[in-house]
Amino acid sequence: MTDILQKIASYEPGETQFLVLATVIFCIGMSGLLTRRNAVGILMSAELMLNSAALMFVVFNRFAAPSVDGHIMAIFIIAVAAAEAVVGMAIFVALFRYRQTIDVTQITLLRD
Amino acid sequence: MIASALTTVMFYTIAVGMTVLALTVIFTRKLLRAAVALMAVLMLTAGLYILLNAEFLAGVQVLVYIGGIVVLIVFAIMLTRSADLLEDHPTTKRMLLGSVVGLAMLFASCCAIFSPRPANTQVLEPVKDDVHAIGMKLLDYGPEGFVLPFELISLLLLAAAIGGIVIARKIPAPEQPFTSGGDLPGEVHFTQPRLQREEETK
Amino acid sequence: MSNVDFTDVRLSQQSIAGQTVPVALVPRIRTQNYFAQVPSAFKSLWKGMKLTMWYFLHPSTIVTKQYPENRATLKFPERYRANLQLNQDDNGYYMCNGCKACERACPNASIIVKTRKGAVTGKNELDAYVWRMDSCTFCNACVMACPSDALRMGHEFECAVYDRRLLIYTLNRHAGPTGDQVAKLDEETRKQVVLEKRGPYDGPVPLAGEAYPNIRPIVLPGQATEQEDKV
Amino acid sequence: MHEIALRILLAAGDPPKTIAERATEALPTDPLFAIALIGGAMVGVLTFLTLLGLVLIYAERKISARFQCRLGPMRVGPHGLLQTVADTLKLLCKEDIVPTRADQAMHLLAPFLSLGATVLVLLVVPYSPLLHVADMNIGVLYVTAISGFGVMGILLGGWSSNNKWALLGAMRSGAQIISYEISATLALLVVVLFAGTMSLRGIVESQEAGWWIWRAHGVGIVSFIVYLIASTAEINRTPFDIPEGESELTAGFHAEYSGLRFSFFFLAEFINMFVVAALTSTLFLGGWMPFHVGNFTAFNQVMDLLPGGGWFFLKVSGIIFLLMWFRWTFPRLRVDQLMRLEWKILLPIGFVNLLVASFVVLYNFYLFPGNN
Repeated sequence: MTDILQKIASYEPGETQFLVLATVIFCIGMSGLLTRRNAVGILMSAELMLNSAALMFVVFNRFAAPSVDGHIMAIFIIAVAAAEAVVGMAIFVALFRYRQTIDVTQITLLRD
Repeated sequence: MIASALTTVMFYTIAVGMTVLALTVIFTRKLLRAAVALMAVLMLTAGLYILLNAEFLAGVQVLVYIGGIVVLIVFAIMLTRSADLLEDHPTTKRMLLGSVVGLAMLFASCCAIFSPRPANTQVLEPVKDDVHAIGMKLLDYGPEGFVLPFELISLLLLAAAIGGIVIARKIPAPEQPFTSGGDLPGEVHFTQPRLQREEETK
Repeated sequence: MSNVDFTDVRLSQQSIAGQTVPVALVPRIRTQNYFAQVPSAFKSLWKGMKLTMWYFLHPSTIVTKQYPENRATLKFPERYRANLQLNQDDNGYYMCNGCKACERACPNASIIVKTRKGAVTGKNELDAYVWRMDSCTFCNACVMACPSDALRMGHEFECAVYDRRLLIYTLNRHAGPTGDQVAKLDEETRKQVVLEKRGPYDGPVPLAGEAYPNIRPIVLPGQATEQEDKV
Repeated sequence: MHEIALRILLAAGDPPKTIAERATEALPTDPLFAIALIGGAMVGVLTFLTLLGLVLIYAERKISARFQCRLGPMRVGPHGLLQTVADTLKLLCKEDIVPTRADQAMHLLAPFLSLGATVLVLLVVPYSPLLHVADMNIGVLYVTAISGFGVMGILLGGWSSNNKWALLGAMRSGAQIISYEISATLALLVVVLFAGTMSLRGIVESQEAGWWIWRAHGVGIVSFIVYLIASTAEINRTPFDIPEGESELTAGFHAEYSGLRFSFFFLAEFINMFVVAALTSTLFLGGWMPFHVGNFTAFNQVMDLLPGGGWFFLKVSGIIFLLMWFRWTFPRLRVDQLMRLEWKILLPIGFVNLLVASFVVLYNFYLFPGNN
């Protein structure tokens, strides 16, 4: 029992593991940003990326700096994400009212 | 020892769950499910914050992200009727572009993460009473303080709220003359079914 | 309605769809001062809460009846309508003379009054008073229409049965002339009056189904003649 | 087994500690005991939840009956005591229907989200000095966050039912909960400002000299009233039951739910009422602190005769009765009235109140300021 626990404890995640996880989430969000067609889907992918960026700040704060600066940056990121979601939602609703779709491939207002 | 074993188990469980759910967010064709998966990802992130001794941040994460942003996204999905239909498949070009860029970014970042760097010799103790520390930092106007960004963020939020209201506000329709349900001669054209209308014009 | 300004009602002309019509302008609703509305809101809320609390603290206001237990002491309001009943006079004669005013007054044809020529009096008299409780709405129109006070709404409410067809009643227990008609006769002829017994309803019923004792199934148009013979 | 039970009993005599603290202490030396503590706490909370649901539903039916000059349930058991049990059994035996073309997974998930959010809040409520499952240094934030999380259950339940009424109810509910959360949080912040901590235990202990509702010259009363109104709206109770108003939307977001899943929503609604009452009494009425007046020692000693748990129970019952009193007195608001009340009345009052409260804290302008 103790052996197993010791073995598990020896794999305790450090800076690298947390950073890799945050990077993976960031890249998933980035590819979602490029593949999604629905504007709300794109917004959700952007939220994923913002979230992983905030996670990275907290990780650096925990493992590299003896203060709470990282936490504060994460709070700012969350606030920016909230502002972004508000404006995004407003734009999508207005767009939907105007064009009856929020598929980004259909919206070519500025093209010609 | 037991504590660190617990941390390990929890971290890897959360990591696997987060990755799977994040993939669900970008690949599912039902947008509402994507929103639920996003909610779960954010919840698991809050769990990670607790593992990283950032309880206050975990609370803020759940409060703002799940209680506010995800609910807003769900509202956006429902108001734009995106939930009623399946989203179209992305074209192969987009799919390819997305995965290539994503994988390239992952590769580059991993290179950066695993590149040799000065070893972190000092063992940092997690900050005790982070609520107090964050509060002091946010309102500190010394060189270490964040009072200016804090005020700017509040301005940004105010601007976003007002902007959201202005953009999404229902523009009142131009004053329309009294309609009588199609009985007047001028309106017949618009009230009849399309096929009938076309016959008439012939 | 105290916050509606009725002094401000005005009529005006408005053209709608090419026609000029008079339009009454909606009276303006006086809104309270923003700061004054808060205490006044609390005042009115407290008024309502005081009232409900009064009821909460006074168990004597409870109107619920514990029905099967209180059957012995059950009291009904005077105007409660549970079932239709025929009035009898002091000698036991029904006061109904078969004028069919109730049948005509009934909005959904729940009353069928069968009459016959009286053997002794030679006048119309009640044969069977059939009341369909299943379609009755207890509107009281029959009671109001009756010229001779022969009907009343009774308080016997325990009428539940397992079959809808059992809800058709013959209200009179005997057929015969009314007390008034009998009183006009002389001593000798009065002895000849026979009050024929009437049991529970056994005529045709409006629903098909299994046969019940005393109840015949519905009479379909094709079989009508056959059934008529038996009656 | 006996040993573990004995240790739990012995531990009760220690200086007050939460169950989570005890488990953390025991973890390195005695993992079994820690696991037993956590498991016991979980089973205890679930049992408490069920019992609470039964009691609250019975109380609601009886009290509403008295307000409306009725008797309420009288048949099953003496004075209808077993009526709720019978209803629960009936609900459990009912068929669980998922409408055709509903989103199956979401439809199944929604009630769990709704109930889960409620249960998670029950974990941090300090019931008495000895009985407290877990204390967090972000207690108030945690409570607000988790109760905001419950709105997702309602939104998903309403949408996934594939029913127009349910969707309308869910959207109304979402708008209502998000709006009123702001006022509720502002009112809570006033107490956080007074107590200087977000931990619920810390807030209770800070009220030793007097409860916050009356120690701060009216500020406490205003925020108490604002919190009560806003949280009544947040748990969708009449007069704010627009999301499920049965005369307009049949049953709102849970119109398509039946059997066990319906009972989850129903239970969550009633437990939410308890949660609101418990938080109100913890933050404004001193939690398990007895009623003390400054330095009147004799009076305070009389008040100490009732143990902490008893005081908590009394306060919670009082608030729950108040909520039921509201429910059976006031008519339902219209949607526009609801939004007007929040954005034009409660929110400005909340902001001004917070401002005044900060001055009170700045100049230490309390009644009985000695102990702080």
